[in-house]
Amino acid sequence: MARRDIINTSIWAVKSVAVVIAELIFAISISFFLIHAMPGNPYQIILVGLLQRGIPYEQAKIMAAALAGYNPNVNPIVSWAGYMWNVFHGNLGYSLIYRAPVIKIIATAAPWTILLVAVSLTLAFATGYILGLYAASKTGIVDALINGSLSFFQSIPSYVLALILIIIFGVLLKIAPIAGAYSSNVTPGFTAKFILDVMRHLALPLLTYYLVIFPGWVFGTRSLAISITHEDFVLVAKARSLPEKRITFTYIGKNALLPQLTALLYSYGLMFGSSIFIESTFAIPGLGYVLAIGSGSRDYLLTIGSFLIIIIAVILGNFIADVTYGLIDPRVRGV
Amino acid sequence: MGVSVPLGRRVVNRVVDFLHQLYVSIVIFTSTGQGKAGFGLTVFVVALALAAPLFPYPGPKWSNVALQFIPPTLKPSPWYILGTDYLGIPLLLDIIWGLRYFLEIGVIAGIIQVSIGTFLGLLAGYVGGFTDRALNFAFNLLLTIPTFALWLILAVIFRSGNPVILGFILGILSWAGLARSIRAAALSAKNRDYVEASRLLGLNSLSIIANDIMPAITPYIVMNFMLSIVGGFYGAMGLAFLGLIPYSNINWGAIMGNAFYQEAAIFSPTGTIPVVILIVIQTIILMGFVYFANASVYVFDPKRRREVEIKLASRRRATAR
Amino acid sequence: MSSVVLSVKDLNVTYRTATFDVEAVKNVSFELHRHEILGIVGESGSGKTTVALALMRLLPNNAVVSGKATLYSRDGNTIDDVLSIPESEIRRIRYRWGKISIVFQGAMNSLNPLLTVKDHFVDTAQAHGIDKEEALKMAAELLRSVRLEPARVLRSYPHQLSGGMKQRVMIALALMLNPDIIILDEPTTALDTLTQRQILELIKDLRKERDVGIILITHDLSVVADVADKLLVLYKGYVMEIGEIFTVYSRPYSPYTLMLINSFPAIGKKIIRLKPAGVTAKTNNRGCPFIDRCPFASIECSDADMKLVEVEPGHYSSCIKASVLQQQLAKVTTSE
Amino acid sequence: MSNPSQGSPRGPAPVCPYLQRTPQGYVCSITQRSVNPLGWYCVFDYMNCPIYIGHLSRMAGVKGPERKYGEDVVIAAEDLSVVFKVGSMFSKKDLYAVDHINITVNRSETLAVVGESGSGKTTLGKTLVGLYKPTTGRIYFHGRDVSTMTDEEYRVYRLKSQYIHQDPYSSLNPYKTVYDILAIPLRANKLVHSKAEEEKVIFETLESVGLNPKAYINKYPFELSGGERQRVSIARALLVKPEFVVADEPVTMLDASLRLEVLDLLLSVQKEMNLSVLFITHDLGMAYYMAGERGRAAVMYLGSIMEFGPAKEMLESPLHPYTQALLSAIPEPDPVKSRSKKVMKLRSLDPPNPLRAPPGCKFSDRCPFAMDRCFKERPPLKKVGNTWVACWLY
Repeated sequence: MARRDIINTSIWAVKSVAVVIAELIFAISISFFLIHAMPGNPYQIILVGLLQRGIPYEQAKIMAAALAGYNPNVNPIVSWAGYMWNVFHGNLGYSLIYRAPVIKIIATAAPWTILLVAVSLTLAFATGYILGLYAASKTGIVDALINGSLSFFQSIPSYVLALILIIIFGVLLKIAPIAGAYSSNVTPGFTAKFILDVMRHLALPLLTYYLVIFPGWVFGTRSLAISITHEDFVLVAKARSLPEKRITFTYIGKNALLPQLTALLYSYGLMFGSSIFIESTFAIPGLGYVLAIGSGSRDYLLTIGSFLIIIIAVILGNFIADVTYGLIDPRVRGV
Repeated sequence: MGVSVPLGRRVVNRVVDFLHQLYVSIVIFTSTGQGKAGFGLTVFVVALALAAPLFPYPGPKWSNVALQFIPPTLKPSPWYILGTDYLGIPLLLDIIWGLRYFLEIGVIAGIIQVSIGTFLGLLAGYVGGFTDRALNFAFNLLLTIPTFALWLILAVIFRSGNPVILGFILGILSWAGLARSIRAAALSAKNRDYVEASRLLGLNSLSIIANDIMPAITPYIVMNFMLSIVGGFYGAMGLAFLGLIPYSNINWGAIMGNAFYQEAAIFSPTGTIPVVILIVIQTIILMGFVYFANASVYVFDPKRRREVEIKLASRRRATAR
Repeated sequence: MSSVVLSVKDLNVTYRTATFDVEAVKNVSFELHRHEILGIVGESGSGKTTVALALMRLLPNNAVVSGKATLYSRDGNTIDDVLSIPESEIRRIRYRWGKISIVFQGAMNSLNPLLTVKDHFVDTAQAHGIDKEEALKMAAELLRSVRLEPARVLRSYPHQLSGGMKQRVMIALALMLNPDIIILDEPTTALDTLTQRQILELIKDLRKERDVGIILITHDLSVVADVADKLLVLYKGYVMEIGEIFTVYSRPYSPYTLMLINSFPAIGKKIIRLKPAGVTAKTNNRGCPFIDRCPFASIECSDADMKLVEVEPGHYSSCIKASVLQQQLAKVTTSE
Repeated sequence: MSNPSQGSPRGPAPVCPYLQRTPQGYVCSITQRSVNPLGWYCVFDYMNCPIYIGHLSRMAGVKGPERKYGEDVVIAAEDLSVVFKVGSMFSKKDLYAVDHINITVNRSETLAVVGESGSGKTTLGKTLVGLYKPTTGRIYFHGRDVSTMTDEEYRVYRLKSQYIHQDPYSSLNPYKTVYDILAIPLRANKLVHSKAEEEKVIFETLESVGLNPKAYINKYPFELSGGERQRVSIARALLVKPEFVVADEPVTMLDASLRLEVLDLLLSVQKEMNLSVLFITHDLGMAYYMAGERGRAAVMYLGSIMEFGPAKEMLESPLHPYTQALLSAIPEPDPVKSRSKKVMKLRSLDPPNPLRAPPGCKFSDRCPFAMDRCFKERPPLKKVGNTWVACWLY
């Protein structure tokens, strides 16, 4: 690439990283603010707990600050910086109900959510994209089918959908387990039996996630592909009698892929939003479940810790989608 | 029209004209299948919610443990036509008062969301320059936060099921999406030649925004207002379903949550009936709102309005002959 | 072998929409010879692009096409009716781009923004069974013939090229498989004056160097005047007049052509002011479409059957008052 | 490209004491003519009313508004340039859309500005009506420097100079009927006092542009053809009785047969209201048609004026090589004439990138007569006969 292109691309890369850092700082500040806004002051509760165990006041104060991840009795700026430092070092405070540092609980919970979100999102994105491209060339009944299903799924909250699936598959057909990430009699480990059991348990939650977002992707890709089909370069491609497959994927598809990637940017937020419901309904111990349990039992540090991790995941997701967008569209890189 | 028209007549003209425009809008709404369903359902739901006080409030005096989760019957009185909930209170009353409760949340959230979103979106789109870049960055920043998770945490802080508070929180949290689409619409409208022409003709920014930019963004506002009502339903039911706000039987989420978590009633045939009824009703109502939102876009399109006016005029001429 | 490369007889195209049918093209007939440039002039809505799309078999599926178009290919075999042979046959003989190719208006958006120019050439070549190296060699030679520097242009993306350069890339691409006919639909409209002149010069060189028939479609009579040999004037789907460019300009036999010639504030030429005769057409869409704006219109015009009549050798007009027009025109020019 | 609209540091405006309110409306107590007040000033004669001008200077204690140019120069630009910041965040470059231009437009004259896209002709037009703020140089309206005008004077300047856009499909608000499009500016500038008067003005203006009011006032823009839309946008510009109008390629987007009608309309309106018009086009033939026998034309290239003088001479004996190239490039409807024209063989086909314009004469990299001096030094405008030309050949 010409020297000028390299400069522009690196400027663009630096800009994207800067945006991510700004977003991270913003997210951490929000959670810092939330902790202080909580009615019951977590730091106080931990301090009292330590004092009851007979630890002298001075030492207890320091330990409480370390455990809680923030120190309310210094001026706000120092406390904020301290909190920021702790977060970067993984100290998100101490969970009262689990009696363990928040980061450890989240470390065990996060994989479940990420597994669910990643698998269902990639599946929905891929199938939605392919079906959307295919549907773009068809009219009539396909229109009605897609519009109908889209508004149906748009008007159903994820937990209601979960209930419906539980009733159908769990209660009536009894073919899929309706709760828990794996059955109790199976020992967790990297064995085929365990993996198979986990997959059986995750079937319904995955289906719920998938049905919540799949119609959106089909509809989005289809309307995009239809508008691109009217562009001149598609007509010229047909005029050059390029093979149908090439036109559909490289000409229409590739140009449709770009805006869909930006749509991917904002669907992360939605996904993590519904994780709270789906994981709670199916009792999958993911981030959403931990957040719901935490807020239910007023364990603020755990709640806000998991909330912060969710935002960080969303920010990283956005960054990845932003980078792939730049790699595909030369104009964004400023070439 | 030679002599200047007296004030009275002008007001009457204005009202007649408004009613005519309203009638044209209704015709456009009901021109498509989706539009008919959406408009009909929305009007019915709003009317029912407003008329809720005519029905008895499903308070504790109705609760009767003996009639817990009974299937629909007319036995004790017609109110029990849809059966009862966990406390034995007739489901029909829960539903009607529930409608009012959710609409209250949705409308309050909608008003706040639309006012903040429109104001900031217009400010960013119309003013441009540094303010635009700063505000746009803020919008994208807010969009990275999953609104429902934050709403859940704030609900815990306030720990109350009061619709005004829930509506207020939802409104404050979810205006970023609308602000971004209004900014885009305002930006595209602003660069059109007719806005430049208005500026040349000495029109101040206020009248330019009112006459040239607002018509282009009104469809977004109406659409988002409707979707925020749907959001209100989602959120409030969800909070109750997870048991994070104090139990109140008019919140359908609470009933469903109860049937699912506490009573495991969902597994006994009698328990599933109220849950299924609630699911069906809630789906129909929300689909109504979504159809209404989708159909509302065409109401503001001058082409559609002209087509309908021509059709009405020709029908009027036909009946007149 | 006769020099005719394409003959079109009574081409009719109607677009079926939910509410009503739009008759875009009504019994258009013409012939195109080798090394000849046929200029088709028509305002917006005259159906000129529909004619091009019909010949390229690219009309949307709600278009109903009738009539006959015969292609006499340079390699000997003749396709007796291009409009009716099935799509599979079209693919087999590689009709599109192999026999006939097209360059669309202004070419602003004719290239896929995410592919480089090189990809476009390779795409086209591979679709027609030419391998990559061969394609790149041809591409370089074609780009030089349109006065573009291959090394830089092949590597760049469409948004890095100016309007004029994109137009020339499209012309090179259209020439790639040495088709019998090239259609240029408004090639110069979105370009500014100097670049427009360069493209027209390029089209003239094309006609000399290559054994190809060129159809040049435009709304601007002066673009055709400079380049075309024959002129076909279209108005609301009807052919108003066909003939050699010089005879049509000096002795127009259709009031519409006269008005077109007149509507150019050309330098130092007297403008003949003609007011419409104010005759209104009957409601059904028979008769001459130009009746409401025609200065020489009369009642009979509303029943005219718009058939092409030979008013002079090789010069046809569909105006029933064509002969009358000449005397009246002479009267108008001398009196003023 | 940011759009720095005109902001002017000025104090509050004194009041014209000679405006008297009578039942029929405002009357100028000196000339007894009924006038249409614009806020505190009568719209028509503000700039030329001798009584008012003299009074203003005495009352406001301001040294009388000295007038730079003669009485008949309506608008003038002195060493005017407009620079836009272009490029990504870090590699900002200056784009000289308008590059140190001097131009004057006299009363009821049509000055044609000819140039290709990217020549800066539209930016020049928009700066003269106050849409863009000049980066260097000054604009004079009736001899008064715009940047030192009082708020009221400035408002009258903006109102008395209007602009007709090129694209008929984006110059009218799609959500308003023709009546509203015309009524809103009238009401905003308080040019009418009752609904009846408003309707009378709108009906008259529509008739003056050849549109039958009854048929058009309730129509939306999407129901109008390109030609009708251009007429409505001309009517809108005439509503406020302007003195100076910039017409930016008003007919390029229209079908050939409609062009003459709109051009003739512009010419008749210009005579009727003795407007001064800056007619922007890329077609020298149209420039001559509008400028007329005695009219002047200016040829612009990459922001600078290459040739400026009587349009007729410029067509018959163009001096600057670029004008010659333009002339030979303009397609002629007459096949005989257009094929006899010799074609200028330019050294490079494509216009240079405006950001990297050649150092010396801007046309040097394409000009077949370029001498080495042309590459180093930029030629100033020199008077040759009664045409100004910027070329080292003279």
